[in-house]
Amino acid sequence: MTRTPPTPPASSTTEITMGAALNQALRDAVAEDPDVVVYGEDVGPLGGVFRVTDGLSREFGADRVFDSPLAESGIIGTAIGMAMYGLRPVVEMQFDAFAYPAFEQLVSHLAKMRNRTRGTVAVPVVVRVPYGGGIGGVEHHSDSSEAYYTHTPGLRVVTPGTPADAYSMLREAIACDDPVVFLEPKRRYWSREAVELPVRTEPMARSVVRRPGDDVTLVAYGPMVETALEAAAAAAEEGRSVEVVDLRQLAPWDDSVVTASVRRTGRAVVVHEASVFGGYGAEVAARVSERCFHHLEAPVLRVGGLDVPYPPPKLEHLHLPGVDRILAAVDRLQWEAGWTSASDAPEVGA
Amino acid sequence: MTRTPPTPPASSTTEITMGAALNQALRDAVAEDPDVVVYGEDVGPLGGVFRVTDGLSREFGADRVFDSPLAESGIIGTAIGMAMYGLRPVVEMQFDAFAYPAFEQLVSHLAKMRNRTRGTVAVPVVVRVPYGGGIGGVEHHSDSSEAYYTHTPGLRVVTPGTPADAYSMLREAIACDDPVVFLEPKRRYWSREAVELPVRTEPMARSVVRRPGDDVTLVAYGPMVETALEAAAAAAEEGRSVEVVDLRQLAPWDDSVVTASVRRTGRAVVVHEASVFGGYGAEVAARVSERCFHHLEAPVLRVGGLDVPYPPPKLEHLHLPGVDRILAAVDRLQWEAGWTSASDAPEVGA
Amino acid sequence: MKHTDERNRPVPPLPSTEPVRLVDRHGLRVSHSFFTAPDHKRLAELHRAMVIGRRFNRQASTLARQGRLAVYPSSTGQEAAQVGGVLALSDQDWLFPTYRDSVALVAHGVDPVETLTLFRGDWHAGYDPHRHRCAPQCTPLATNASHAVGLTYAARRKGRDVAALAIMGDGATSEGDAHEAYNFAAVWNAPVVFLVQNNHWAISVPLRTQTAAPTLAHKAVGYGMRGYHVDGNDAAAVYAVVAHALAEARSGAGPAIVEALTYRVDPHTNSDAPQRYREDAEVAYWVDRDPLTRMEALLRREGVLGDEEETDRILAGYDAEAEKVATAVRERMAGEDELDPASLFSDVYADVPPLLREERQTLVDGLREA
Amino acid sequence: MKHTDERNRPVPPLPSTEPVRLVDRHGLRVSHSFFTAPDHKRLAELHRAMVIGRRFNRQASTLARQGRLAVYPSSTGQEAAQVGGVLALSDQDWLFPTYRDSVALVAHGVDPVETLTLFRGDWHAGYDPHRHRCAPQCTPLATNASHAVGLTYAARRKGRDVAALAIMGDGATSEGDAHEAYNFAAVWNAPVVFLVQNNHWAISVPLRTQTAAPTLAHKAVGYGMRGYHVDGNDAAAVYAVVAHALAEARSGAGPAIVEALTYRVDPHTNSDAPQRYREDAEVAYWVDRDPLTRMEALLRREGVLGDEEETDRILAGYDAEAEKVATAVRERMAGEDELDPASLFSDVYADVPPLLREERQTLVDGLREA
Ligand SMILES: Cc1ncc(C[n+]2csc(CCOP(=O)(O)OP(=O)(O)O)c2C)c(N)n1
Ligand SMILES: Cc1ncc(C[n+]2csc(CCOP(=O)(O)OP(=O)(O)O)c2C)c(N)n1
Ligand SMILES: [Mg+2]
Ligand SMILES: [Mg+2]
Repeated sequence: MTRTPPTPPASSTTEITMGAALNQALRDAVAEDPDVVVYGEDVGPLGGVFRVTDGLSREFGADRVFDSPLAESGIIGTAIGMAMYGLRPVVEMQFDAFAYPAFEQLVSHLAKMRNRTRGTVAVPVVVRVPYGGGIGGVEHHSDSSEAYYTHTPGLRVVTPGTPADAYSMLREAIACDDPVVFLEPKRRYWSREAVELPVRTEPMARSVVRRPGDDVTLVAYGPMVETALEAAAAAAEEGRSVEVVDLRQLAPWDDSVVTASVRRTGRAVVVHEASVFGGYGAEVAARVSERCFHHLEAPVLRVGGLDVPYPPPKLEHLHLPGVDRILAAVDRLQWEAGWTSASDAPEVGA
Repeated sequence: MTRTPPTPPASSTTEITMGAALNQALRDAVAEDPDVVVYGEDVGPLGGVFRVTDGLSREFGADRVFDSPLAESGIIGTAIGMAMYGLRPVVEMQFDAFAYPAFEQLVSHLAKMRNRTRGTVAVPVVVRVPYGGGIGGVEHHSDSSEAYYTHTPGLRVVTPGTPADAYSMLREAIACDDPVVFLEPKRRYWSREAVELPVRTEPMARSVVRRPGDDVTLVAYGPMVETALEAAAAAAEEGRSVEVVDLRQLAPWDDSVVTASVRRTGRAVVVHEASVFGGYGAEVAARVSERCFHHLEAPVLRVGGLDVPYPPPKLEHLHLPGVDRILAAVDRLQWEAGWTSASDAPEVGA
Repeated sequence: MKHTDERNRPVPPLPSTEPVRLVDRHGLRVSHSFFTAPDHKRLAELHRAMVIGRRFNRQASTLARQGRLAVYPSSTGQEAAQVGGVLALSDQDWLFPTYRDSVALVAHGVDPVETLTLFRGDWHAGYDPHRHRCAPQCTPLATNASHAVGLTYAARRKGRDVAALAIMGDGATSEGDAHEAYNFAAVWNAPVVFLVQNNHWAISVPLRTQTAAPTLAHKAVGYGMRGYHVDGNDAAAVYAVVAHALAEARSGAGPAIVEALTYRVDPHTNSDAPQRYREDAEVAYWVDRDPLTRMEALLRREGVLGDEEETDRILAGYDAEAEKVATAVRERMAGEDELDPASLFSDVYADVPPLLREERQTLVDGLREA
Repeated sequence: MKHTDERNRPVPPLPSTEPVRLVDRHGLRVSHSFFTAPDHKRLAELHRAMVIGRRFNRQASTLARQGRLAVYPSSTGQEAAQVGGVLALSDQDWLFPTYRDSVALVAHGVDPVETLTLFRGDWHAGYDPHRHRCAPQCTPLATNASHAVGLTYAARRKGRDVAALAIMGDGATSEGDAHEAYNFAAVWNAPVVFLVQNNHWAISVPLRTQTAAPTLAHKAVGYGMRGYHVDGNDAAAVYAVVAHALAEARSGAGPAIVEALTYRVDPHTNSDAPQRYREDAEVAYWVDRDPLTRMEALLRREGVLGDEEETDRILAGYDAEAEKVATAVRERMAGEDELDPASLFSDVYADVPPLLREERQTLVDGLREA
């Protein structure tokens, strides 16, 4: 449904940040499809509090990129109405906890409109949500809310882990006829990659192996992809071959890449920032445990946030999974014989 | 913190419905503690759309039990304020999808107030939420939203499966200093049990074995407890001994009863109405798979709703897990040797 | 240089606390300083649609009592508000109804049976929203209002002259979503008329528990919108006010709230128990102000439809039409629609993802075995 | 017999579009038909609190620039609105502030260092809300407003005469939660004054994108509330209006919205880039209307603090006090507080459930190893 011919690619051979990749994706989408509009709180002249929409309102005018009243439910609700009449709104929730006021519109309308109308009304809305912590934000600025959305059939929930994916997946999300909750790992806005834009990576529905390995599968997404890769590199030094899978599209999830990997490695650790209890990792662990049962050498472990409200900045390092905790979990994967059930240890904070 | 002496028990030796048990629990709580107030939409003269508050406003006056404006976020928000000044509000969300407008107040305030204030401000609010399907309700009237709440640290999430528990757990919830999301399995409002009120069952934080068995553990809660018991009875006729555990408090979850059971039986099926993907069952399955790893004879299976928006009344029977689907899952628990990974079958809708 | 504290926003005219009324309960015309009743042809159309609507409400309520609908929220007594609002729409305009607005849907041209699909439990929305320029009936209160704002915004961007009528109840005005939609509409100058059917009850909750506002139309002031307070049992008045508000909105004067003062004569739905919360006398008071009675009296007194004989004939024709609608509904509701279980999975996403393909297979296999 | 359509709700008086002003920007008194400025003692107190507030804002902004606070949302330019509102509270009343309202907190008696705990990142709320009758600083916009309504409701049930001041910004009035809180307050006749600090910007979003209302005070009309529109840089006017609204609310006349027209002179927070969205001239316009300058001019002109010498002495005393506050903040911020990792788990629930005990153990063990 991208109806106009692509504009000449804005080429860039230097390193680019994830924020800049997202910005370019929006710029290209707005330029190519007159039905794309970008709006939300502070996305106009300010360019968003993370500058992801920097320069867009100047370039395309307030007709295409604009600030709206400060009301998240109204933002999602109006976006639904726009989509019903053929626009492709890309809206921003400033921080993920500030998407909660829109929860009813997201769950009861955005997710269900196509289904309720037997497919006659599509609502191709992209909801950009900067999510996760690690930026020293005060309370309510660092939630990881993916589990709320991934349990909601009808929403496509995706999250990029690299600048190239950020560009490609955002373009794909905007072109997609489903509503997409596009989770942007805010602490990675400044992560860099050498990539020439426009770039088209694997379709977002597919998980990808970011680093091949033989001994254990690390399953990560969004902000944790980088951390998982660091952990894999550190493990390699200790002689352990760690495969890292980047999930990319969390829902609906195609588990084939992960299950194939785990059937090969026999071990898996799932990593995310969100609190472990009831987190997205539970789905991954449950599904992998079931589908790879006879291949597992050890229980699937989860490494994630503590089961407490997101801590204040000075304590967030204790909450967020880092390389150490991932490696500790890998170490617990029963590499030696002699494991007994008595040693059942909690998997959190490991 | 129940400060007044108990009123003479309203005794009843006949069978009582879950709805009546809840009603009596509210009546006794309001009678005993002057700080308890009950409010929400239609809970006054009408007695709630399910009649759970029947007669209360007449008996105690509009001072204690009353209708409020139609605004769920306002209801939770005012309840938080009341609790900050020493009341114990018990509020009703008319149907669970209608709690979504209050999501921000629930997640960003109710769940976190104690934590934000280092324990100086407790908010003992009980949020009654009739949840689940099976009553032929049109769209938005049959959601199972427990996964949204159980992934939110700070909320205590409980759900009774029997009339006795409904009474006891609601009393305990109201007396509890934590905010409690009290999920009422609406299709079970009319389920009966012979019980004399007031009754005090096990503390709500503990899961209980509803039916002992040796071969497999069925993990259920709320509306599915009854269904799981029916399935266990049917399995018994086929010579299979099924243990049924009723979780009761879903968060924070004490997994000791379930893990002890599964370590003994070696097999487990988790049952709930909510969509399987990212549902609460994922947490149970992931945790049990991890903690009982070396005791498992078969993968932990999940039986739950389809991963689609809740279907219209005429199709809801296809969505909701019934005895057949539970038994089919039990049958898939690799009772014979010769299972191979190639037979990995999807666990949903089994 | 203009600065931030120099405001140039006008205070919108205050709605009068006296509702706009053009026809009184005896069918006598009431003169109004601004609004005039529509012409004879329109009056006849309004009446016809109300007669059909009333009969439809009765038929659907019967079906609900018989268990052939899962539920039915009747709008008996509110026909003028619904019909008056909907007939004021132009061809290209959109309607955003609630669960209460079956009569509005039928007047808008939706197949009566399709308006009942939701309540029968066959599917969520029974009609194609695009074909009828009509959003699905909305249950989560007030959430349809911002959809209307967004839709008209999109239409304007595409150069189409589309206005919208978003309906909500008195209770729904308490929801945050009503506020946000009003505000977006006003800031965006969206051509949306918010028709608030104030039927005095939100299930069992009376208006006084809902608001302390002078009228619900006064809510418009805080958004810089125009608000109109109208006798909702006077179809002529509702029509005139909504048509005016739509014309203004379309011309760029911005959105408006129209509060139509009416009454829900029937229970909230068939499973409600109104005797628990309201008195018969109150219902009687309103039945006495019935929208159909008064319109028929006007038509007869003024010979709008012709002489007495002609009038009788035409009115009998309306009744017959209404009866036909009822019969058709009854008959087409008699059988059971074939519902394909596999269809559960078709429209969750634009395509059917692997997870759902697996589930569909399992379900279909399971059903085949059984 | 009364029926449902007979409304007896009065239309509340409309706020004037001219803000209430008692002292102009040159420090000259302006006469008002209704409101009078507080007495000399109060004027002095207001000024003193503003001087301390201004210095505090400056100090905190410096700390933020130095990276010793994670973030600081300065309220320079808004001191009159905050101080005027808070000093109008009685001893038993509660304050419900936002992240913007550190100056209000300090004026309310909260330890300045404790108001900064949130921004320093040590913990979420730095003070005991019960001790100070002051809710935690609220970040999710407009969500504190309904808390205020509930709290006063509870206090009334317990027979205590407690009113509340709930503060929010102009942007926050667009949120559904503002609407719901206003409405609950009006229906419950709650003694709450909603102080809207209209500083003309919500981060980068100007007021005109936020609302089309004549003034934000006009929002009150739709709830049947009183609304007041006041010069928010005139501490005397803010004090007089809020005190009046609180007294009325306390006496049973219901809640009110007070819109204080002011300006955020500093960036939204230290990480904002206001040059992207507003002009220096606009800032200059408002600096010219500074709340402290005008109050000092008044105090001097009228000899409120005594003769010139005495005035100089007292004003120098205020400055010295402010300097002491700043120094104390600086010094107490210099070290690092000992933060106990185990405390992460203590106040999630009333007790520490098994799951959290396990996690705590793992965390503590892990830290010991490291
Ligand atoms: C967000 C939300 N909360 C609660 C409900 C349950 N509910 C359905 S209708 C209704 C009353 C609505 O009253 P009103 O808006 O006056 O419309 P009416 O039914 O009178 O037409 C309620 C509370 C709902 N549908 N949506
Ligand atoms: C629900 C919610 N949405 C978005 C935000 C992000 N945010 C923080 S402050 C702010 C602007 C608020 O403006 P206003 O209410 O005018 O207060 P001011 O900052 O000007 O004092 C925004 C959008 C938030 N805190 N809460
Ligand atoms: Mg109503
Ligand atoms: Mg502001």
